[in-house]
Amino acid sequence: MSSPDFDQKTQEELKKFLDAENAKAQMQSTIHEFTGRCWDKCIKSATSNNNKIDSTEKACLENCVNRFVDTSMFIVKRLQNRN
Amino acid sequence: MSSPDFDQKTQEELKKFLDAENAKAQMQSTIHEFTGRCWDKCIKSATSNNNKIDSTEKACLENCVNRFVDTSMFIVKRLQNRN
Amino acid sequence: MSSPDFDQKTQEELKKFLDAENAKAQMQSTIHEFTGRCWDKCIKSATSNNNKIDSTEKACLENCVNRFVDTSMFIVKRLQNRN
Amino acid sequence: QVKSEMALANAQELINKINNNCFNLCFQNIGPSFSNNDQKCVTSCMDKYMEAWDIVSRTYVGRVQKEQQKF
Amino acid sequence: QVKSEMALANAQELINKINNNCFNLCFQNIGPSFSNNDQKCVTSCMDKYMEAWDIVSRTYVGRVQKEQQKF
Amino acid sequence: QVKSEMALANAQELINKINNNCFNLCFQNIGPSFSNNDQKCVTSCMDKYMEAWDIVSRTYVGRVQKEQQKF
Repeated sequence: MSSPDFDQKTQEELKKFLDAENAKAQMQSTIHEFTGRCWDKCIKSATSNNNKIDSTEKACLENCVNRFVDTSMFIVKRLQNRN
Repeated sequence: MSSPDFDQKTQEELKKFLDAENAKAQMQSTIHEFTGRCWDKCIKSATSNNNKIDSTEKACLENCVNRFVDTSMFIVKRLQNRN
Repeated sequence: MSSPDFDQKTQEELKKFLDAENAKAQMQSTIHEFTGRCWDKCIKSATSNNNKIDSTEKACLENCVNRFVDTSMFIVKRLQNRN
Repeated sequence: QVKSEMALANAQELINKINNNCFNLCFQNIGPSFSNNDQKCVTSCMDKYMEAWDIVSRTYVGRVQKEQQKF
Repeated sequence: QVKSEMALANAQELINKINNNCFNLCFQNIGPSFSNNDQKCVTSCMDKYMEAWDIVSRTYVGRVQKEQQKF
Repeated sequence: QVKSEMALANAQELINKINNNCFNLCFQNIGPSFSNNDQKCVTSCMDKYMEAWDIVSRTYVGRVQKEQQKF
């Protein structure tokens, strides 16, 4: 990171500010992304007679989130073992 | 938002700066996103004989944008009534 | 860009800082995006017996990147000639 | 429960996501007006999306907490 | 009219969007060179995309203004 | 060679991209556990994705350099 005319302290504060904004957005953004992906996998229709999620769809959504987390953790572990 | 070592005024200016950058980007970004989505719905081919949008495609694009805005407004109204 | 209470120099530094962060992210992001798009075009399966990319897939990936760059350059040239 | 999480959620983001996910489902054919059927479909889809968001959110937060307890 | 809006538009974003939307349409099969047919298809697709961008932009801005007048 | 590029790469971004691209391929049907077959598929897909990333990266960087030399 090259920002020669900011002093050290300002740079750190700026970074902290951007990191905090980022973290706040990150959790929301992850949940929105998972919802979108698992929606595509699990929710087949949205008709006017059917505006509740049924038990099959619910189980699929829960499994989908858990498989997503499993996969992420598996990838992280395998990347660490490589290095 | 916790950025303890920025003074109040700097924080506000920083926020104003980021908001302005954001707003400038937002309108462009919305138009680009609508174009992409309505393109997928309405434009079937791009052959070398046919590099104008025909009247059916044009009507579809216009309807698509209007249905998108209708849907957004409908969602906003319904979310407000819920709370 | 209207940020009335930042002085000229601070605005320039802020812009330089954001540009540098942006440029660092941009190259990575382009490579990730190309990988995702060309992956969809070129990689058909990931079975447990087959965790190497074969020569057909490799050629497809290389051609895909080159066609992507060709298309970008073609678009840029054509946009410049228009103006 | 949805409501409190909603308050936390960036409302604009939620609206965008509902719109994106329900538009494809409800507007396979695009007509010249926002019909009653369109409104019913969007209503139903929106309710399902928010319920899905709630399920995903609880499952994800629960799983993250469970994993953190292992350390 | 496209031109002035183009000037406003982030040019890089426009190039990316044209590329993304036209790549799928024009490169269903990827060959070892950027052929004349590829160039014709990209030219045609690019013109259509910019025309679509213009239609969408005018429709959207018009609609937003119409809705704002209601208040 | 992958490793050094990996170090440069935003690790989180890489994990996200592998997950996104391999999830669709490996989880056409979603079951109640992360099975051995799932793990094999993710392992294989992950290796292929990183190899693809490496090929794309080298091809892209090589092409950009080639084009820059023309000026």
